[in-house]
Amino acid sequence: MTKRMFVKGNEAVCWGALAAQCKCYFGYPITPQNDIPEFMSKELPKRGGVFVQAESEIAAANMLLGAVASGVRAMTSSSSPGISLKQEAISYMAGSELPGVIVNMNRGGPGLGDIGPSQGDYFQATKGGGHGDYRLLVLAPGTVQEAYDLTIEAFNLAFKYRNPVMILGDAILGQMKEPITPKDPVIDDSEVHNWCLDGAQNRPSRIIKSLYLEDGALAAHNLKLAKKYEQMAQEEVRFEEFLTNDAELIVVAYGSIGRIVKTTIRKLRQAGHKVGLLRPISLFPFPKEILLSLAKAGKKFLTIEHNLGQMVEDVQLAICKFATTDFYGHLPGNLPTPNDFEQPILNSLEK
Amino acid sequence: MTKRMFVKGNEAVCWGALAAQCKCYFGYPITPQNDIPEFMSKELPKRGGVFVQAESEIAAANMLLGAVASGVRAMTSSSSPGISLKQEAISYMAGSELPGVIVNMNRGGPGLGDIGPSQGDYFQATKGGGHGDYRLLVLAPGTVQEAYDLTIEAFNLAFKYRNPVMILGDAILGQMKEPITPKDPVIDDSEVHNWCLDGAQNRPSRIIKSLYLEDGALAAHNLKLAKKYEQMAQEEVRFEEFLTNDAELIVVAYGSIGRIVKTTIRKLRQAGHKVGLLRPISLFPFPKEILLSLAKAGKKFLTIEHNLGQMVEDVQLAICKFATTDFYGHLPGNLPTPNDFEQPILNSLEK
Amino acid sequence: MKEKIVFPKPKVLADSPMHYCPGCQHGTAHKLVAQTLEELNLVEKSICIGSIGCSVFIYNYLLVDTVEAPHGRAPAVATGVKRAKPDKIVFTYQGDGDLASIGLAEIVHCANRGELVTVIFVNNTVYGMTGGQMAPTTMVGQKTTTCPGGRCREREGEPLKMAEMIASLGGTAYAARVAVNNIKNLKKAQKAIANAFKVQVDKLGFGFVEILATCPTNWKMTPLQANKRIEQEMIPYFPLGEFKNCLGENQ
Amino acid sequence: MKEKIVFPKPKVLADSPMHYCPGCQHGTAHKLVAQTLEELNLVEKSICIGSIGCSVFIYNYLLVDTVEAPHGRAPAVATGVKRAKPDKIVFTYQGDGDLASIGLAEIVHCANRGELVTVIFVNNTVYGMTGGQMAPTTMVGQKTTTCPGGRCREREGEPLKMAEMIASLGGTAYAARVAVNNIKNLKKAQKAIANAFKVQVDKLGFGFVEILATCPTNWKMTPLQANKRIEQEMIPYFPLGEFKNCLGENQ
Amino acid sequence: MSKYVDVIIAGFGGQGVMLIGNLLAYAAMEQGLNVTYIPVYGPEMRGGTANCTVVIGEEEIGSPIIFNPLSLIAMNRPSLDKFQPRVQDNGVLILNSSLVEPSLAEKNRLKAYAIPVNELADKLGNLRLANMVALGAYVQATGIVPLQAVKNALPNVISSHYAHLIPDNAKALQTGYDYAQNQGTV
Amino acid sequence: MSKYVDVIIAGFGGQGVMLIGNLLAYAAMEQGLNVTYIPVYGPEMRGGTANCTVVIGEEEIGSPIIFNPLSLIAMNRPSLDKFQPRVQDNGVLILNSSLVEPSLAEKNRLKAYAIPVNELADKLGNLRLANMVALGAYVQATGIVPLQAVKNALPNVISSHYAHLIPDNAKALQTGYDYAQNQGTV
Amino acid sequence: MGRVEFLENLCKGCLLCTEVCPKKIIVQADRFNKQGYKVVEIKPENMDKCMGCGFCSLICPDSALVVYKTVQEQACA
Amino acid sequence: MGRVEFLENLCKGCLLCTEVCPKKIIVQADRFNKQGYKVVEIKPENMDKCMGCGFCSLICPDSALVVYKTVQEQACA
Ligand SMILES: Cc1ncc(C[n+]2csc(CCOP(=O)(O)OP(=O)(O)O)c2C)c(N)n1
Ligand SMILES: Cc1ncc(C[n+]2csc(CCOP(=O)(O)OP(=O)(O)O)c2C)c(N)n1
Ligand code: SF4
Ligand code: SF4
Ligand code: SF4
Ligand code: SF4
Ligand code: SF4
Ligand code: SF4
Ligand SMILES: [Mg+2]
Ligand SMILES: [Mg+2]
Repeated sequence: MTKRMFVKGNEAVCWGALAAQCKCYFGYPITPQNDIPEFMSKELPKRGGVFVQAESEIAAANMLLGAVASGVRAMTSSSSPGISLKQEAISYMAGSELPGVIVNMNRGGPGLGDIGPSQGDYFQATKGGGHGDYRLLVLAPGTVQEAYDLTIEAFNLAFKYRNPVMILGDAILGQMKEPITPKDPVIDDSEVHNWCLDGAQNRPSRIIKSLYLEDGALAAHNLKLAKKYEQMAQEEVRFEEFLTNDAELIVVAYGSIGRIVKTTIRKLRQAGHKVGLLRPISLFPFPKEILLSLAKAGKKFLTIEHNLGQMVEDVQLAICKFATTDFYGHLPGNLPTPNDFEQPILNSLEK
Repeated sequence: MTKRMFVKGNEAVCWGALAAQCKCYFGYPITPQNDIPEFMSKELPKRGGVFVQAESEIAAANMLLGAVASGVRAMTSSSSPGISLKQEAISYMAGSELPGVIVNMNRGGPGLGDIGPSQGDYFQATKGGGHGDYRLLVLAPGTVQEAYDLTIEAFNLAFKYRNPVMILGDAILGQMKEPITPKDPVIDDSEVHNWCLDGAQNRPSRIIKSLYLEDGALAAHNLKLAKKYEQMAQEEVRFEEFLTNDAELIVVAYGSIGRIVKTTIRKLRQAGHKVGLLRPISLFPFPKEILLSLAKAGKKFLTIEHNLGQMVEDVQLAICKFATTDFYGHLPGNLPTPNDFEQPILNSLEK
Repeated sequence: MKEKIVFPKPKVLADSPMHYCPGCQHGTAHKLVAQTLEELNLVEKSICIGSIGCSVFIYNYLLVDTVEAPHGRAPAVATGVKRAKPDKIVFTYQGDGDLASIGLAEIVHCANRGELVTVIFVNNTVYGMTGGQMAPTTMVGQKTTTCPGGRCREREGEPLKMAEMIASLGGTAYAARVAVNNIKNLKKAQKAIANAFKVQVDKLGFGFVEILATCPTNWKMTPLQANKRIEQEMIPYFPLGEFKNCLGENQ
Repeated sequence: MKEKIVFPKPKVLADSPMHYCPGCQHGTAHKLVAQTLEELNLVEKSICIGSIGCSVFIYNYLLVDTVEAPHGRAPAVATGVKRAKPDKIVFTYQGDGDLASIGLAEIVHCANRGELVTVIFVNNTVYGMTGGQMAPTTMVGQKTTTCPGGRCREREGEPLKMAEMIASLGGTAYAARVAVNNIKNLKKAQKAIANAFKVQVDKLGFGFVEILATCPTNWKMTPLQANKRIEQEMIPYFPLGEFKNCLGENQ
Repeated sequence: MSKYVDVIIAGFGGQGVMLIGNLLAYAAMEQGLNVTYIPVYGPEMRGGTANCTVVIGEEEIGSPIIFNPLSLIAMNRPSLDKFQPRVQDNGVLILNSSLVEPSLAEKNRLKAYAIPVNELADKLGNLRLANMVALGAYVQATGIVPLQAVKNALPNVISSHYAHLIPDNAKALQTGYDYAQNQGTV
Repeated sequence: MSKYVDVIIAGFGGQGVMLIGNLLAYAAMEQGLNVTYIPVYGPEMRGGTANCTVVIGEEEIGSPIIFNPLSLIAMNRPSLDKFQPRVQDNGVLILNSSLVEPSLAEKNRLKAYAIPVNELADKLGNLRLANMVALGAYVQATGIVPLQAVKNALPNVISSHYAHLIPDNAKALQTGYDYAQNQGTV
Repeated sequence: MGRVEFLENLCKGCLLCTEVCPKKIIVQADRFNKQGYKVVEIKPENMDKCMGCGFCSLICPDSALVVYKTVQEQACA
Repeated sequence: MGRVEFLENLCKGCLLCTEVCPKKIIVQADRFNKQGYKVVEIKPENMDKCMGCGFCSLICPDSALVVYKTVQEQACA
């Protein structure tokens, strides 16, 4: 067995990126993800890679756009206010079909908010904080190992779909340490030379763009993108089920909150309460079908988020005709512990 | 009767702003809303107001933040990519409870997209393209008169709630001309001196901020904001109903598409089809209750948007248990005409 | 007796007509860049970063690999490309709204870092594409659609002199301002553009050329009047010349 | 015989302890600004634009009306406030990451437009608040958490000299660089800050003071070592002095 | 049935189609009618063709964009090719016969007027008045507003800079009106 | 039941609570256990108190943040005040009796150890080893991992710069361990 | 000695070439090209005044003219 | 003649004042204040060396000292 490493979630993202053969990192400091640029500034150059501290989050996102346009695996990271600044570039990457990887270690908002954990950026990540009809593939790790694994996945998926992928963590995931088992993934980039920019040698020049002015061109382009999102929905749904089989109540929670709720559920199980957890891992595509089948099986639902109610809409949409989900929002600014969720779960169970 | 004026939607927004006593405009050129900064550069200074062409959309949004912090009515406008750039500042304004008015004349996306109409920014406008839990009050005019009226409203609501308000139009609304009847609204700004920054004379100094680090402070702040959104949901829902009473099928469509669908509906009515329109005017707060009551009355639903499906989620959430809405998405990049919607409506009717 | 073509059209320049207005010197600038790429034999290693402005369709005319940068961000995109592919020749092509207004932080930092990229900056004192609004380079007194009374020094400040500002930065290896309004200036422009690429080839630092250019449409002038304005109004305020040249040191 | 207080603490400065690290010269800068506001009798007309950095809590110490600007955007916010309320005295207080990195476009354009605002720029060559990352003003060779081997001229360029850049712009009426490391410099700093406000009061243009300041924590030095570094390393690269002063012309 | 008409006005960039669209709409507004005007920019950025749509009616107007209009003013051949097939049966067509062969008009299906607007404008001494000639003809053909209303509206759409040309424009409107009245449909 | 413990370690900023949290977690990991470590920054930005939570168990660990921990290492009075009431009944408390009055321990409810960690560290010649003394005592009190495992983990959490201090740290761990063993609970 | 070939479909009639020609032989024609621009020409009688300096070609933004210059063939190649 | 009053709770022990004092009478004390900083002091026997120049007060980032200077009262006010 490979030796386990004991690392922060932020560092796990970096190790995952290195394993996925990320060659360039562009970033700008912001708490609680500074370990990422700091790690990359030390480790990437050693491995022949490139670290650039950009002048801003906007510049970082656009450096990312440039690097991936040349076919190289690259990444940027930030936290909430910085991610807001990247929205234009993210929309451009989606429109230009560029495989950038973007990490958001969500902090409290709106505005400057605080530097603690929050899930207030769910909508921004999944519904497109930028303009136009596009979707990011959004992965929400709940453990440090998952932060590592999903970062590797993120790169592979970005290149598979030529679409930006977001890792959505939070201040808890970024700052906590857990052991991880490193991997040595096989990276297949054989397709890249078919589209990347590397000088028009012995071939016509290539254009990477998102402008479509000719009659019907933007419509066709939007349809093409929609097909990709459809394919993602078919192939990339990820979630964790925990004690759902005999559960009366399914708690739906993602990321750090998902894992914290797990502890609550274990405790409530010991007290004989039939409660289970559905933890979406891919937030887009959202695990609709499993939720639907749980709804059809007559379960009750409670969505728990570290915000005032965002994913709950996706849960409700998934189970629509068959069930209604309760909602419990842990407020940004307050650190969540398993105790916080006991009563809300019991309340929903009793209804 | 006041003399009618024949103006573009973009100009109507400006006239509305002037009527609402907007004193400052900050903007950056982008098609299809350039008439707004051009008009303001000519007309505001004449009236003792201020026009600044900012160095960027980001700067414009932050100038707006500054101007409204001093208690003055002010506005910025842009179109999709530029609105993406304003997201951080918008989140700050929401977090700092500042009454900025932001106009988005939606164009095709993602990325550079095109300069034609689109409703691709619905999610961004209504679910928060910026970070954190916040909401804009979003008003979607369907006519040039409404562009005028709702801009006046926008200023009043922004100051009523101390919350940013967005006017969400599109390239059609911005470019089309219609007659408008000007108004002379009464502006009540008597509350402003209680919170605005104007120099700490004979009072303690004031702070306008969105940072809340003390234990529980950000949570309390988020709750306070949530209560405001709740109040908006109670008091500010706006919509238009058209021939819904005896309709079998309710088409839900907003803005330009809403009015274009109206023509289709008139035509289908002539052919005896029982179809009506529910046009949300406030997109946030969303007219859930009227939709729910129509659903309870057993109507069928078809949501039509000029995008790949965004508002349809809010419609579905509103009618959940009682009905399912069909969706027809007119693709961004294609200009919509009433003909485009005939078949989709007939299809839904027949189901 | 034989005939040869004088200044043959570069092959990397497409044969199709360009969408620019009559007398618009974006066309001239394109041609000069094309000539340089061919002369220095860089065509097949070049990656162009297009920007948002009237030249947004540059990829239809200049047949090198091109990526479209968001408005103002071309220097950041160029940084990404060059760092990822250090053996390629990377250049941006930007207008004055793009480079000197929304993209000011990006251009200054790109130059200051000494990125090994070349920037072609077309200064036509106006936002061409969006219909003639004021630019940071609009001359004092010049009327545009957003300074209908003429740019006012008190309210809007003076036009930014980008070539000088860029020349003052440590990472810059070459910075010049040129015009393409007459044959003498055209020849100097050609040389300046070549130098701005050479500093990249020789890895000396950041290369920058500001090209004073006409926008007859938004200046509301005939192409000939516009061309005269370059000489009479622009050059006196925006002096031509090399403001920094590190090639000498190493040649 | 009577006693009087020498350099009494300005009343506009709160009595509560500040959150800054020992020897951090943000405190000194706050005090100088406070003194100036009182001397020029501006306290009750002032609106401060706070920025994001260690000084984010300035409103707890400097008891004037204050609005918090997003990171880097204080000059834009200041523009909004001043244009809306031209009779108020508006100033920003910004760090070097804030002003010279993410906010570069905003500061340059604000100065270039000649906005009647004053900017207090605290240059401590590092991102203090976020834990000591490289800033645009980090010295070549200086180690930070994102240039662990020391800032490298080739890869990261040279430190930006903001006072000089700002002085070169048409709208700037006053630009100076000062230090607060010894009594002589402190007195000059006091005067410079006053001048930067006076050009606003007299409506001459944009006022700018760059204050070289210590960040002992992230420099990993004692306050005394840090204070020495100002003299030994920083001032030689960042020369002190007035780079532009239009007060003379009008006085 | 209540008054209603919609029209697509299309031509080359410089032919002034936007101006007459505006003028017609303005005149209709002053008659107390509801009206919308929308310019339609094609993908072409500069030069190329231009068109606008005007909708006039007694009732509230839904769509300002019309796929199958009731009438068309085609100032050049590409405009005719593109829009004529979309005009509704029995619709009105004003054709610029100076540039387009009148035989191309679908005269069996449409009330088609062939108006040599360039020549008529040239005779008035200003080729740029061709658009007004066309609009005059259109007003005659549809009767949607009185010609005088259109003339009265001129000062509201012509910039003050060109105010001295208002009488000429009025004359051109009249010329088109008279020509259509005299010649009738093709 | 399977092995499980969680602990909040809290103290002043400079007392090295993060380091021993890390060390404990690392040692547990090397024993093949699951483990999480999370630093908790309060609203204070600089100075003030610091704490971290370590969770160790044979089974997969859910929450890394614990409201009612099974054990507490309280290095100063504010930490005791804040966290002692939250420790579960029969939980373990390691109290820094150099700074906190041992009588403040809820000894009826908790297995409380009063360890004068400052004095003990001082005797070892380095006040900064107080944290290690506390951890040694904790390891003795809970037996969650062998003391040797903790000593073995030292090189992984102490930066190479301070490698020469590893033996001292090991000695401090032992000192705390022995002290707890000898004195038992209060 | 020189000669100029006009690529009329590319010409936009900007007249910049007319100004730089040292011989002033390029003039506006009466023709419009299919894009609607009034093109330029050299009257046949003036063509032999052309020196083949290429100035017109250099300044033309639209590469609408090709200048040929007669070159002395070298005796031995 | 001068005299200095230390606001110990504000002092962070940075020692900047010790350096600028022309008399070098300010020294680190053995005490910690309640924030945990080792404060500075002027030993009582040295206080009368103070000239009341205020340099220490000028440089102190935390306004932790107040300098009093003895002033001659004017004959007629
Ligand atoms: C974020 C963003 N803001 C604004 C625009 C609109 N826009 C397109 S081009 C342009 C300015 C063009 O001016 P310039 O850079 O000077 O180029 P020119 O057209 O004059 O060559 C603007 C503001 C945009 N596309 N994206
Ligand atoms: C958009 C955005 N990006 C990044 C940050 C994180 N951040 C906070 S302060 C700061 C830099 C502080 O450095 P500086 O401006 O030099 O101030 P100092 O703390 O050194 O006084 C950064 C990057 C933020 N709050 N917002
Ligand atoms: S608008 Fe100006 S810059 Fe744009 S193509 Fe026309 S002349 Fe050139
Ligand atoms: S980190 Fe640096 S700048 Fe921030 S308070 Fe401490 S010393 Fe001052
Ligand atoms: S310069 Fe070129 S485009 Fe202009 S008139 Fe001459 S040939 Fe035509
Ligand atoms: S080549 Fe020279 S001489 Fe000949 S037409 Fe052109 S400019 Fe005139
Ligand atoms: S006032 Fe002057 S002499 Fe007295 S302690 Fe302070 S610095 Fe020393
Ligand atoms: S300068 Fe101020 S804070 Fe520093 S040691 Fe002296 S009195 Fe204390
Ligand atoms: Mg320009
Ligand atoms: Mg700093």
